[in-house]
Amino acid sequence: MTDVALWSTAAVAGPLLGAILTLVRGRLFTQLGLAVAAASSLLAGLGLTRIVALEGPGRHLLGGWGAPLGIELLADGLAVIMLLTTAGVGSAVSLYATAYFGDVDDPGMDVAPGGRAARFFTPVWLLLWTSLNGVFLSGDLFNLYVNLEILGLSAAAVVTLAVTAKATLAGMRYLLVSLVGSMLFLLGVALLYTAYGTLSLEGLAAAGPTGVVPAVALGAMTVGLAAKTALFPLHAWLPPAHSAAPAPGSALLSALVVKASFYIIVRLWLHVYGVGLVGAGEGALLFLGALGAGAVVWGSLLALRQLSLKRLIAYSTVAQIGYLFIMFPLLPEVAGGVAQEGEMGWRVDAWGGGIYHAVSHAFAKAAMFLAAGTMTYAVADDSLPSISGIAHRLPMSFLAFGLGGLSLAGLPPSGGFVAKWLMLSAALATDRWLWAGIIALGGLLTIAYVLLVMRYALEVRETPTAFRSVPRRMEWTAMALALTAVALGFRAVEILDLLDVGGAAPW
Amino acid sequence: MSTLEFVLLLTPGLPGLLAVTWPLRRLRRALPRLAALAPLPALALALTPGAEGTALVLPAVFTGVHLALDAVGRAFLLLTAALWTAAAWYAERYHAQDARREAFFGFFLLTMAGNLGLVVAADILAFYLCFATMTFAAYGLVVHTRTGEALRAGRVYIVMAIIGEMGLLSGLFILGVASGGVPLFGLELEATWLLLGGGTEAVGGGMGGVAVLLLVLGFGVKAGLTPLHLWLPLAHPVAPTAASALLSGVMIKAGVLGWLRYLPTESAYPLLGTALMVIGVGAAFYGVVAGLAQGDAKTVLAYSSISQMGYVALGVGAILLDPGVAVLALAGVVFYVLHHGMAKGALFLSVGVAERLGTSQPKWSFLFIAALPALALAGAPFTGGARAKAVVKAVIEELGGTWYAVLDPLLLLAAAGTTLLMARFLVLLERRMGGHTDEGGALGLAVPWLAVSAVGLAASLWLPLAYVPPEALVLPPLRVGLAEAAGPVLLAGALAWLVWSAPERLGALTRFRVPAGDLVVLFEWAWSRTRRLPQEAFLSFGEDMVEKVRNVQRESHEYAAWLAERDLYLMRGPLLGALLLAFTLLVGALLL
Amino acid sequence: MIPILDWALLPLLVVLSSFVPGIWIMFLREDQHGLRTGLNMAGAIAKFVLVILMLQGVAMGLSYEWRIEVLPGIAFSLVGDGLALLFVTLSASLWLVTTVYAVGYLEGSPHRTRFFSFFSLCVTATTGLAMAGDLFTFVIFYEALTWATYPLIVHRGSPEAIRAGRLYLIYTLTAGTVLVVGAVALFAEAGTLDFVPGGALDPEAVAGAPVRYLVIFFLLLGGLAVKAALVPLHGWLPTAMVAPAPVSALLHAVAVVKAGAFGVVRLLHSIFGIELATEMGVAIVVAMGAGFTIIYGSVRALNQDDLKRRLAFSTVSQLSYVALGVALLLPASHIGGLVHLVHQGIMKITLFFCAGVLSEVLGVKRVSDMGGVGRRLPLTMGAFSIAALGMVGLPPMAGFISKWYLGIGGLGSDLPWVVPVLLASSLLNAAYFLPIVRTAWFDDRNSEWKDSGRGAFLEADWRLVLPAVTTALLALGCGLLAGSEWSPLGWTLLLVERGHL
Amino acid sequence: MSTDLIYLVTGAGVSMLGFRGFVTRAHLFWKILGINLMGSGIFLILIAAPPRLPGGEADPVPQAMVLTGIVVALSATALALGVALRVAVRTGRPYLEEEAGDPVDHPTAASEIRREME
Repeated sequence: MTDVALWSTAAVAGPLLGAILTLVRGRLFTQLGLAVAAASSLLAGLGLTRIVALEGPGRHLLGGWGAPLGIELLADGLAVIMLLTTAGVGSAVSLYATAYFGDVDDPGMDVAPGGRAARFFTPVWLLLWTSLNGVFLSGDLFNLYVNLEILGLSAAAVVTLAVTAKATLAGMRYLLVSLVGSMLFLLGVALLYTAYGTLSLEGLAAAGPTGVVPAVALGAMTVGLAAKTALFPLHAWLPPAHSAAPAPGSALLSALVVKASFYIIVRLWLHVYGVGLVGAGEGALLFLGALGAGAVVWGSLLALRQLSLKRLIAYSTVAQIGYLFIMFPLLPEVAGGVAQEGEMGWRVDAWGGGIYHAVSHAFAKAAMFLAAGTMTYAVADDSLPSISGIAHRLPMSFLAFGLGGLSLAGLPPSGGFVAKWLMLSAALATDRWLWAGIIALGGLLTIAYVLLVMRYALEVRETPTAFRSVPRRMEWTAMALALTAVALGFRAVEILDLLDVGGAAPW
Repeated sequence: MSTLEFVLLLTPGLPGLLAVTWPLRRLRRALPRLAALAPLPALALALTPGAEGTALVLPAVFTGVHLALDAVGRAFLLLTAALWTAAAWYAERYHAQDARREAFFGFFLLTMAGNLGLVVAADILAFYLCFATMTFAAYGLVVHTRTGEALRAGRVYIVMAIIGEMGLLSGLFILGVASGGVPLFGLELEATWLLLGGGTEAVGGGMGGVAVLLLVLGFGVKAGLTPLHLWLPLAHPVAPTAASALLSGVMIKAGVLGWLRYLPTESAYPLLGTALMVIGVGAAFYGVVAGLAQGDAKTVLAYSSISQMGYVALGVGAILLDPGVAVLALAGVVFYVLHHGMAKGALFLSVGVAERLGTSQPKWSFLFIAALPALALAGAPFTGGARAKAVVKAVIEELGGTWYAVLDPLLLLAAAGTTLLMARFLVLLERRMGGHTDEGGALGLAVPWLAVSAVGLAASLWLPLAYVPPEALVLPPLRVGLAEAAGPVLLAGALAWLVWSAPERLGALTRFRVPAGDLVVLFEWAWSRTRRLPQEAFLSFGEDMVEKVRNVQRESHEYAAWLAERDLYLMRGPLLGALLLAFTLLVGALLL
Repeated sequence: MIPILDWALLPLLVVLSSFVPGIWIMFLREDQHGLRTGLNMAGAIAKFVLVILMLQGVAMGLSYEWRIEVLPGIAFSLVGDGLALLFVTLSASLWLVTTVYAVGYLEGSPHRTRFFSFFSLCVTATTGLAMAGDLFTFVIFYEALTWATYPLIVHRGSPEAIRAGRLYLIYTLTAGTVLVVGAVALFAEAGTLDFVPGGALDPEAVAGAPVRYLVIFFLLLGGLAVKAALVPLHGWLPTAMVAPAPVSALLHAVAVVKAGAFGVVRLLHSIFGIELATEMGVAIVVAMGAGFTIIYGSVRALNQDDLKRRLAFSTVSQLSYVALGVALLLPASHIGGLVHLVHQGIMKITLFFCAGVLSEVLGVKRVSDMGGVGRRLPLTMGAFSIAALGMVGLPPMAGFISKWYLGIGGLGSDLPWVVPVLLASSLLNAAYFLPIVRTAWFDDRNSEWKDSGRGAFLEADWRLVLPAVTTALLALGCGLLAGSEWSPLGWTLLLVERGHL
Repeated sequence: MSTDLIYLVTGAGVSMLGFRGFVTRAHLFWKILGINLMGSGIFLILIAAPPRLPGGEADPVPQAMVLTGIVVALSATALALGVALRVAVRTGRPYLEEEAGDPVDHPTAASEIRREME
């Protein structure tokens, strides 16, 4: 068994094993399951990173079965970065969850209102983790579909863990959108297979898809995935779903789940289709960018209007997803025209910036959701006025939220800043001043809603709200995530180098 | 460092050092007694034969301070140190019962440091430094009594002082640019003036003219040059007597020293020179007229100072007009300054003595002694005044032609005016006398007053020694002035008799009053009307941006409200479905 | 020299010397006063010592640089060169003093842990910004400074403070965004962000795309002008004075506005280069903006009765001396501008210290209530007077030195309006500072004092009075001993001599 | 060829039918059913459309995929029905709220903010 095989298998099997372990009742197994999943993911991520960095992209055929029937796992720079991000965020959220859900051994848990969430969060989450790793490592479209579907189901399950009517409705809506998205994706897969007879990403890329059928296929897949990513204006399901889920769930959904479908879009557009098709149709790139810009403005303005902390953060996710899509129009080398054939490649700063944003947003948003969860846990209320003055009681959570917001708004020093810098650089180097303006404006809007929360948190009210003491672990994990988001701002070269492995150029 | 150099350093150093010990309570209590010792190094330096040429450079201090003593400086130092010593002594007695004496002596010493420092400062920035120190520290002396009048005088004083400083500074900027920013003194200064293209060009012909104008005005404020004299008649009377004596006796002379030291002596500025001379003559008369219309002894003295500084301006104007007369005019101005400084100092001090004169003390002998410096000022024969005026006359003669023809009779008339003014002073002084029960008060003040009076009176003897004029100067012998000097006094007597003898016709003249500070009253009125104007014109430029930002914020919330409604529609199945379908086709189409 | 210690790390250590205490303090409990103060002081002293070490090294001709690559072609670099040290020395020494003051000022008030933590971070950002070796690093610290100061401004938590804080953020963050866009555009266009003495840009490249560079220049300038409080972007500054006195002191003298002004210096001097900027015609725009600001700030200060507000407008005015100085072509004006960067800091911090003492000890906050305070607080008002006279530009105070060089530079640069502007400003400065001095010393007491009593051996808590006195003496010393090698002027002259300017 | 076409057209038709059901029907059961129909339609396309292997044999890959897809669809449907039931239990009606009646406005910060700004 090669190293690639070992680590890529571990990345998928580890969380799955963990999920199975947690089905056994008891705190021991819950924690054991989480530990197995976290350890295997982290190790797999690191191991694969090492291999990718040293030897280039790695492949593994599961069980030795080749295409077209076998399951092909593929690890390149982009994949391992997403894998590592998932491992990092996932581990922190897992730690947080063990504190957040309290003692699962408590016999009263099953009948308590939050008991079901506490009981089932871990297995659902680990299943989610399995599918996330599966998505990132999948080398063929059908595997992607299967993993995507598992992802969608478990993510919807996470939302419905909360027992309120609101949460159930939100979960239902999310599930439906997710399923329709999957169907659209599947339609695209079917169309592609009819056209090329292969589902392997590399195989398709080598075939260089052009023509009507692949175009419609890509359209269907993209729109389906965009609905799952909650790209404006298909985002309406996200704010209720993400805010209704229990805090660790919200963090996972906002930080990772939406990134998985985004990851597939990136794969398809940049790697599978590549310049051959996409480069020719800059209109499509512009269209995605326009939706992204719309998301930035729409999401941010709505975030400003929220009176509920978690809804605010959820709308912020809508806005930040917009940023991810602004990456697309910045990709071509030359503005306003099609480049010469042959020398065409994607602007490395554009797509590097996009991915960097995805990564730092994952850490930052997870930190914010966890910190927000801590605050609402302490005051048992989710409304902004109820957290007034919380900065003085939970300084570390407040700080974690602030640092997360810092990165989100693209203020230095933070990963968000580097991402924004890269994207701005791509925009300005090709004279796309309009996009630069939107990127800058989005940052300001982000600041505005982060500040809204800060203001409430700092405000000193005469009548203090009831306050429940908070386990330290919840504060620390959020802080760790926030600090990671900030630390990403100091050393981007390695990550960009890694991203370059199997890079932006078509395979 | 030689002894002389050390003494040179101590000249401004000792009073300065004493002044900055002010925060230490114990030393502060001793300051009044120590004050009279502070000018002693300066006095010693001025009296040491052959002290000229002593020089010291302190590169680390300020912009690199150069201290040096030259002939003119020595003459000024003599006057300055002597008057400060006497005034310090006088003030210690005068303020013996004063609750604010510690504050007074703090400012006193700081002013002293500045004044002595500027005399020995060799470069223009060091001069400016000391000049400013003196000016601003003297504010404390002017407002010492804290009465409303004193504060008003202080305000006028400081406003004028700052305007003067600004003029001076801009003049210095011009010099600084020409010299490359280095401190200027001696030959370099002269070279800079040449560089500025003075030559024979008129004002506006080159920066040189502007610089000269600015320096003339800048120092002119301090020197009480009409019409920049506004502060003088207000500040001199309200200050405590010792301070008045210093203000009139030496501090206004600092402006004159500035003129002498830093105006060009080798390039002619005829227009400016002429203007300065005309202003000087005008001031000589104006001071008399406005002074006669005053009701307070000290104010009369202040106007007298304005009038006397007119003569000095005349001399300085002559230098600018024609560098050929520079040497003679320099001597004339120096003599005039020394003589006037001592005499005016004595007169001011006598006011303080008069106020504290006990009921049983000899009034008339006091008045007699007080009248002597007044006579000297009027230029009575055998006094320093006569001799100083003789030199001024020599300067005019040297200029010759029309100047002589016009100025000679005018100066005679002005001298008569001065005599009248002094008479007026003595009358007012007499009114102030007596009524004080504490017999010792005046006695304590008498010694320094008498000393200054004596030195002032003897000026005709020591003047030639204080400033060794170059060979070019032939000092008129004492007796030559006799006839000419007697003339004005007689003329004044005649005028006075005329007024007194016909009260029904000319009596109105004696009741004519000019408010102290004359034009200031106008400016104060104008200021009270306009002070808010610039504010309104300027009001909050860019500060309403704050409000605009708020508005944008408010509006964005309204947009958001609109959006929020639309956001809910996006959840609806049909719309979602339509979007999904439309986007799929659109993306597909766009890709082709 | 110690072999283990890499001297190139010195700039990093200077930054860390306040960063580490700042972070550490954040995690202290509110009642750990001793440790908190100890950490603060240790950091302040360590920074001071390190800066002095570096100062000596640079004086000997060394230069320090520490860099890591963040993005391809873009590094995070800290440089200890002459220009940086001018600013870093200022902030390090004033931080030391301000820390003492802040400890005294905030005694017994809540949330001190948060306060001192961000206090340290604020200085960290300032020193980092001062030593930034390129625009990227500068931008990072520039924005970090915004965040580090925000909690300080809203420290009191009153609605007024929160409003001021929000306004501050709206202004500075918008500016920051503009600056970032400008920086990215510069990188995209020129391919370099390094600060190079005399200008990093290639004049030919600029001539090739003049409009583009013009846009870049104004983007960068716009980003910097807000913090530098150039009219009409100064609106936040007078509002931000609701912050506690030590914060105002730091804000006005060391950190925020200084950062903006220093940025303008870097922009004109280390990015475009003054010759190029003059050629492009942008330097004159900066100079005119600065000139207008100088007058405007002074005029607005005239009618402010609130002491701190008056001081705030004074800052608006005074700070533009720096921008004016560096925008002119002559070395003399550069000397004036740079030296004013230091001088203004020292003088203004003194004024704010004193304003703090007045409000803390006597409860006096308005100029019209200041009658006779000089007799109750002679040392404080003495310090105030020295600083105020210095602001007016009277010799031998530090302010005169700046004005002297600025005036010469202005006159020599064929911009004769500079001198009237300076003079008018001096006049106006006198008009709003001297009445304060007068009323404090010469008027009778005219308001109720909530006198909190004398300190153990000074007129008030020594931690409040001594810092003010110290900085006042510094302000005096910087002018009186300007000719010395170690004065700000001496240092600036050294920079000129070395061709750094 | 014609069989394929029939499959293709039928598949597309069934898909569209399902999509229409999903979009227009408010009842959750219909929506879930619609999605199921969509899936079935796509499976039909997948079975029918792919290129033939050399020798005219049917490609086994689509069949494998369809089998897997059915499994996935089954579990998805199961979960969806479970959640739908829960919705019906919790809200009393098997609809999503926005389609059940007037949209519910969520509390917003607007009023709060406006109050503060004045």
